[in-house]
Amino acid sequence: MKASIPTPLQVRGEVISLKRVGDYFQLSIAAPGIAERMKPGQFVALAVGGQRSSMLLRRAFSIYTADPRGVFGGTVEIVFAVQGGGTKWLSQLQAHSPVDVVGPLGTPFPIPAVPVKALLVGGGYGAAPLFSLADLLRTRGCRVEMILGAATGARLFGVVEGRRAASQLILVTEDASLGLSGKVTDHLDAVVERSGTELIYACGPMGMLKAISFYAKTKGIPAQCLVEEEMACGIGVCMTCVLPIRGEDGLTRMTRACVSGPSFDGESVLWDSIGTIPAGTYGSEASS
Amino acid sequence: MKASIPTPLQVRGEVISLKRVGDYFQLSIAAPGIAERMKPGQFVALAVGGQRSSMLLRRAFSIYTADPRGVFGGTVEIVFAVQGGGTKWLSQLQAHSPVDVVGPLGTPFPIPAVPVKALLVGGGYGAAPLFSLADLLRTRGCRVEMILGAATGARLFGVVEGRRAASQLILVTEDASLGLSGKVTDHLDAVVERSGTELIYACGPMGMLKAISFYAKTKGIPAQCLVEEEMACGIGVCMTCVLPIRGEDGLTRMTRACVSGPSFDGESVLWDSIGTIPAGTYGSEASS
Amino acid sequence: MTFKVISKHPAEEKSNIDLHTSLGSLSLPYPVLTASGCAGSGKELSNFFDLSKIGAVVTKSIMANPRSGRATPRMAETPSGMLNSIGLQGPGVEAFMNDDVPWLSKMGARIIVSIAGNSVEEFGRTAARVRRAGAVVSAIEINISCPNVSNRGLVFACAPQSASEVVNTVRRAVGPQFPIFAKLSPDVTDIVEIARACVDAGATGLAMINTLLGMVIDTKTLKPKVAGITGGLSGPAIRPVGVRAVWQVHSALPKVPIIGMGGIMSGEDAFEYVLAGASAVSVGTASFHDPSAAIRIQNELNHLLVHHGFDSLKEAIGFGHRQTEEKEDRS
Amino acid sequence: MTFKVISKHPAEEKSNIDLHTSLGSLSLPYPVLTASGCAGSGKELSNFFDLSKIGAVVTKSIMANPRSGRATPRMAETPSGMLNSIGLQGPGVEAFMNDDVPWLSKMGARIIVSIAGNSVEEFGRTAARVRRAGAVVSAIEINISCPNVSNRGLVFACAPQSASEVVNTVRRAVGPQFPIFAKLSPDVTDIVEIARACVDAGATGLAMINTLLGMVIDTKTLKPKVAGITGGLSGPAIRPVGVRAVWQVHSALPKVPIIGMGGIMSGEDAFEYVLAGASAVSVGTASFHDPSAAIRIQNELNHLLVHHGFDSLKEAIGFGHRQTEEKEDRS
Ligand SMILES: Cc1cc2nc3c(=O)[nH]c(=O)nc-3n(C[C@H](O)[C@H](O)[C@H](O)COP(=O)(O)OP(=O)(O)OC[C@H]3O[C@@H](n4cnc5c(N)ncnc54)[C@H](O)[C@@H]3O)c2cc1C
Ligand SMILES: Cc1cc2nc3c(=O)[nH]c(=O)nc-3n(C[C@H](O)[C@H](O)[C@H](O)COP(=O)(O)OP(=O)(O)OC[C@H]3O[C@@H](n4cnc5c(N)ncnc54)[C@H](O)[C@@H]3O)c2cc1C
Ligand SMILES: Cc1cc2nc3c(=O)[nH]c(=O)nc-3n(C[C@H](O)[C@H](O)[C@H](O)COP(=O)(O)O)c2cc1C
Ligand SMILES: Cc1cc2nc3c(=O)[nH]c(=O)nc-3n(C[C@H](O)[C@H](O)[C@H](O)COP(=O)(O)O)c2cc1C
Ligand code: FES
Ligand code: FES
Repeated sequence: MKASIPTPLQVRGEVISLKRVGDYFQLSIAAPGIAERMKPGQFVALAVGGQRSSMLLRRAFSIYTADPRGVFGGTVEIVFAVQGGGTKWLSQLQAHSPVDVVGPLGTPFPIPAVPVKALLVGGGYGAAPLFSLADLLRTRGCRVEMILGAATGARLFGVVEGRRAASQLILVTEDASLGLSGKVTDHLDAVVERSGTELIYACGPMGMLKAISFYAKTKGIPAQCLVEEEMACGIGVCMTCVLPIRGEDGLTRMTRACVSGPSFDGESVLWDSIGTIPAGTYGSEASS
Repeated sequence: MKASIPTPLQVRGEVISLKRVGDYFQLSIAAPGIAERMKPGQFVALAVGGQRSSMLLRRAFSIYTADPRGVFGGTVEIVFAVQGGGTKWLSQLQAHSPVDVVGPLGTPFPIPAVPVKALLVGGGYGAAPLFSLADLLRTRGCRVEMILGAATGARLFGVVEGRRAASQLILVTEDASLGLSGKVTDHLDAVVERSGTELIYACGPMGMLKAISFYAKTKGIPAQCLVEEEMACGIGVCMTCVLPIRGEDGLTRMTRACVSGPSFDGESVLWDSIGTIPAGTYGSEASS
Repeated sequence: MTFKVISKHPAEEKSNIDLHTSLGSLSLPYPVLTASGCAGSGKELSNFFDLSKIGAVVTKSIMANPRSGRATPRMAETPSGMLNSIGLQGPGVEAFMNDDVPWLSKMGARIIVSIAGNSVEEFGRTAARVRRAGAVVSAIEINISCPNVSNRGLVFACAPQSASEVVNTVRRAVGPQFPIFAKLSPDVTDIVEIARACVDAGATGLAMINTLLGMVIDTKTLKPKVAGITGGLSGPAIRPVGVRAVWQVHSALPKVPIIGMGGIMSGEDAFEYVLAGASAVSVGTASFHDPSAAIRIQNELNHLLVHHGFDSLKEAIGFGHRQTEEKEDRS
Repeated sequence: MTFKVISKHPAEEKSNIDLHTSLGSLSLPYPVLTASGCAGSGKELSNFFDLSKIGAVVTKSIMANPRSGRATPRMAETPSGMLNSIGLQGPGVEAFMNDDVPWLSKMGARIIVSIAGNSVEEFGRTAARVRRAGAVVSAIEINISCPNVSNRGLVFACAPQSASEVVNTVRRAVGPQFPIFAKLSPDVTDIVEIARACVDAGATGLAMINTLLGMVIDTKTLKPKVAGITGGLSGPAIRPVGVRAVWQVHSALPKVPIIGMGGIMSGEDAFEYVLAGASAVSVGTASFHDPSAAIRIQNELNHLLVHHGFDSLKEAIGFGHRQTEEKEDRS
């Protein structure tokens, strides 16, 4: 299932549009070269705050759509929630503002060699990377179902897009304002059982990813989880974005999410040990 | 000649307009309260760079016009040249952008108690504070002449305004593109002699102020010079903006330009000693 | 106290809590102070807010005699910070006590007088003069980041021995009860060692941090930007260094009251210092950007404390330590 | 050379000058290097520019054995800077020399290997292993900002004695000619003293500065933001401290070559370090913001040197000192 990794570019992009979508913002950027080489599951890293910004680090966002033939050249779209200073600045951009973009970054989602029944699970803005994935999977003959969940309807992203991209779309909100009530994981088993799911892709909060991974393991279904680790560089040079991943050789390594991820086979992630160096990790005191 | 000093305010202002004028920008800001209390010779200090700016210090600008009854409430206007990051940021503001303004700051120009023949000399954007001064002097019965000088015509500010505000306006450019050729100081004596000038006000580069002060001294004419010293706070608390000023008691003190100035009697300034602590300065090693 | 969670019901919040703080024998109704050298003598800031509504005004370090300070330029802006090289300009302790202190007192401000000296003896003399004013002065902050003229200009704050001598001399000059705070420099290998020396020598508590020694070269003139060549770096750029210093000293000397400072621009920043172990905080460079910073920050801190469910400021002091098993080392 | 004025005729400028630099026995065609730990093993940056077109790639500090590094979170953004607490994660010197070095060499990059150790002995062993690779490695940078396990975890860089022992041991391991650079920590009272100790112990030159020890407390969780509690502060926030350190050391030891770093984001910043006395500069955190920062900065530096009328980089090294009568002291 390995995909080849495109070489990233650094591009001075330009805002094409910024619009509110529920609780999120959808930002479209002309960034020639990036859309052309992007594969589903990759992200872009945006410089924030303008020229004399005190915010030094780029912000990472999953690529929502990539259109190599946009009116203004290759265009990428992201979806984001305002959290702190960086996303606040992004939410105040105007058409034609310059945005410095590095991408596409990260290892794309692995794509199965044969057609399978795939289930795509998105929590909140975590839905963003799943639509281009759905499209790709369908061109490979896969059957694609999708569950989108969030706390409220306003935080459910991509409902319209989901109907287009998936053969079946299940919506779940904690406040029951849209679709089923509860968390996505409350409804996972029913969907999997009914559909005969063979492969899961998930993107959303850590808690959700962990629950899905554990569930998938009990079912013997592989689950690809796209994680959000804090990233200082996004390109693999700083070692801030690591998490404990068990390799095929059985050895746990502190592995960079920005280059080896951001999506990992759920079973390889030591979910309970994130934020620690698990005993026996390659190079830990215990192991050496 | 002492004027009372208005209490400064801190105001969240809003850009009304920004336009290019020759090599400068003219920025109009709705800043309620500031226009109302401003007196000629005072300045405002603007925060620059937006919310997460790495530029910590305010930038000082002479008040060009102040209109307490603007359409959007009290309005102040400044004129600036782009120098570094702060002025660059200001030059990219758009109508309705917020700007944080502190002002009015500094001691206003002293105004003579009796009507005199006054000559106002401005170099480059240094002309900005002279027009409201001219207006005030005229209401006090003074005769006002004005010399505006700059390297080039594009750097000559306020030509139209000057014709309105002064009974006679002399223009001087180094490249002779507008008015007389040379520096303002080349033509100073002719004007003073012809007009019987009794008082000079000057604002512009240090070299010009120094030359005018020395000239005025030989003529026995008082010259009020508005200086630009680097200011970290603009409100009198940091002690960065000092220059050596000889007091009426004959003692030289390192004096804050932001509160005791920015305009000083040219004769009191130790022009040649700026950037040093002149021997005998109050509190210097030599004096203690 | 149990683990604090972010309150989910801000509507139900009390809007004010007990902000009172005690620094040894010094009791203050509010925890935010001005930083020495960043509030002049207080007068100018009083245009922007009521000085009696913050904890105290810490005045610019005063020496025995009038001082002209350094030549200009005295400042350079740096990324999220600034460099200053003022050189302790001031009118000398006599004029200061006669002119500035009575005015501040009339305004209802609590006054902490910062003193400096070129020699141990000068510190003692200046402290004694300040003390003579009686209760109008609430405390003395000892700026030991001054060069010791009699020891090759080495800064007092840079060695436990010299720091200790200054503090000890001041203690003897002001008597046993009067609150005195030694202000530490971060430019040392082991700040805990200096802190301990100051406390052992009689300091009521510590103020930290002073500026970091820094330098800017003007790439137009190809010369150092400030006339003093090097200068003191302040502002948010240095906040992580200040928080670390307070954390380390509070870890080592949990009973010693600390006035925390360095780059505090917001209530959140002040809260960081409180969590690290500061019983009060000083606001310096922020006042250049926002003249009413001190009172704004105090209000923001109040809200944050409420928001996190603290009943008083005191509960939050050093709370970060209680949340953490200590395993400090570095990369 | 006479006083340089800003050229008024940029059109007449030569566009390239001699950027070659010599650091003792190490000769480099270009003066900009990557900073250790900020370029990984070089591979990732080669997506963005040709590694052979900068002075050298300084690799992440490598230790004798594989290291997992610290738990996450490992970073916090700070005003104009960042805090990191990586804990020297790496594959160990053997794997590093077998996998990463040959690749870099194939790319035509000059390689400076940064080494670290928990003990003096580990430094020696690791240096010897690096040296065995022969000419493929141009120099060794010794990261002495590591805790010394056998001395209460005290950082080697913090005392002249321990710094000197490490440098001396590495010198013996690599032979008398091989270029070795001791990388200094700014977290010391007297950086000149440490610099001198390193040079006396056999360092070819010095690299400075490493990160400042800092800390951020998360005001949401009320706990330290990075798992290591404290971390290293880097980025433009610390540039004035780095420039000051280079200036002081170059003043005291004008013949000792210095690799300057700390907050270099632009050619102007690099120029500042050169004027302060650096013969080469390293670009660290800037690469996180702009992956091609190193080559961009080198080009910008070139233009600035031309603009100011310098005929070569070498002419500009330490030029700021020649412009200034020295009268250093502080406020
Ligand atoms: C691979 C990847 C994909 C992502 N995709 C999206 C997306 O599609 N939509 C979206 O809204 N967000 C996404 N995020 C999270 C996004 O990067 C953060 O919300 C953003 O960095 C917050 O920046 P801020 O300045 O607003 O917040 P601040 O809290 O001020 O940021 C301070 C620092 O912490 C980092 N940080 C804060 N929160 C996060 C986080 N959740 N994950 C990683 N770093 C963080 C920032 O990058 C910055 O360095 C993604 C993160 C990663 C790693
Ligand atoms: C009382 C007073 C009145 C002024 N009036 C005007 C005016 O009407 N129009 C105008 O264009 N300029 C005026 N100036 C100068 C103006 O403040 C500077 O041009 C501006 O601060 C430059 O900021 P920057 O970020 O673009 O430049 P930078 O060089 O990036 O600024 C860096 C730092 O240096 C300070 N600085 C740089 N140049 C000057 C300078 N010439 N004077 C004082 N501080 C400086 C800045 O405030 C800042 O703190 C005045 C200055 C003073 C003190
Ligand atoms: C312009 C200026 C002048 C200062 N003068 C003094 C002083 O006289 N005495 C003193 O102890 N500290 C002085 N300081 C240091 C501050 O009190 C404070 O310790 C430091 O600036 C860090 O806090 P900040 O980042 O909030 O400014 C001065 C700082 C600045 C910026
Ligand atoms: C994420 C990160 C990792 C670092 N790792 C190392 C290291 O392994 N060895 C070392 O000597 N310095 C290391 N440093 C310090 C840098 O090499 C450099 O000295 C410091 O960051 C200052 O430069 P800068 O401001 O350009 O980043 C690291 C810095 C960062 C930010
Ligand atoms: S974010 Fe820097 S290595 Fe992953
Ligand atoms: S600018 Fe701060 S005192 Fe004048």
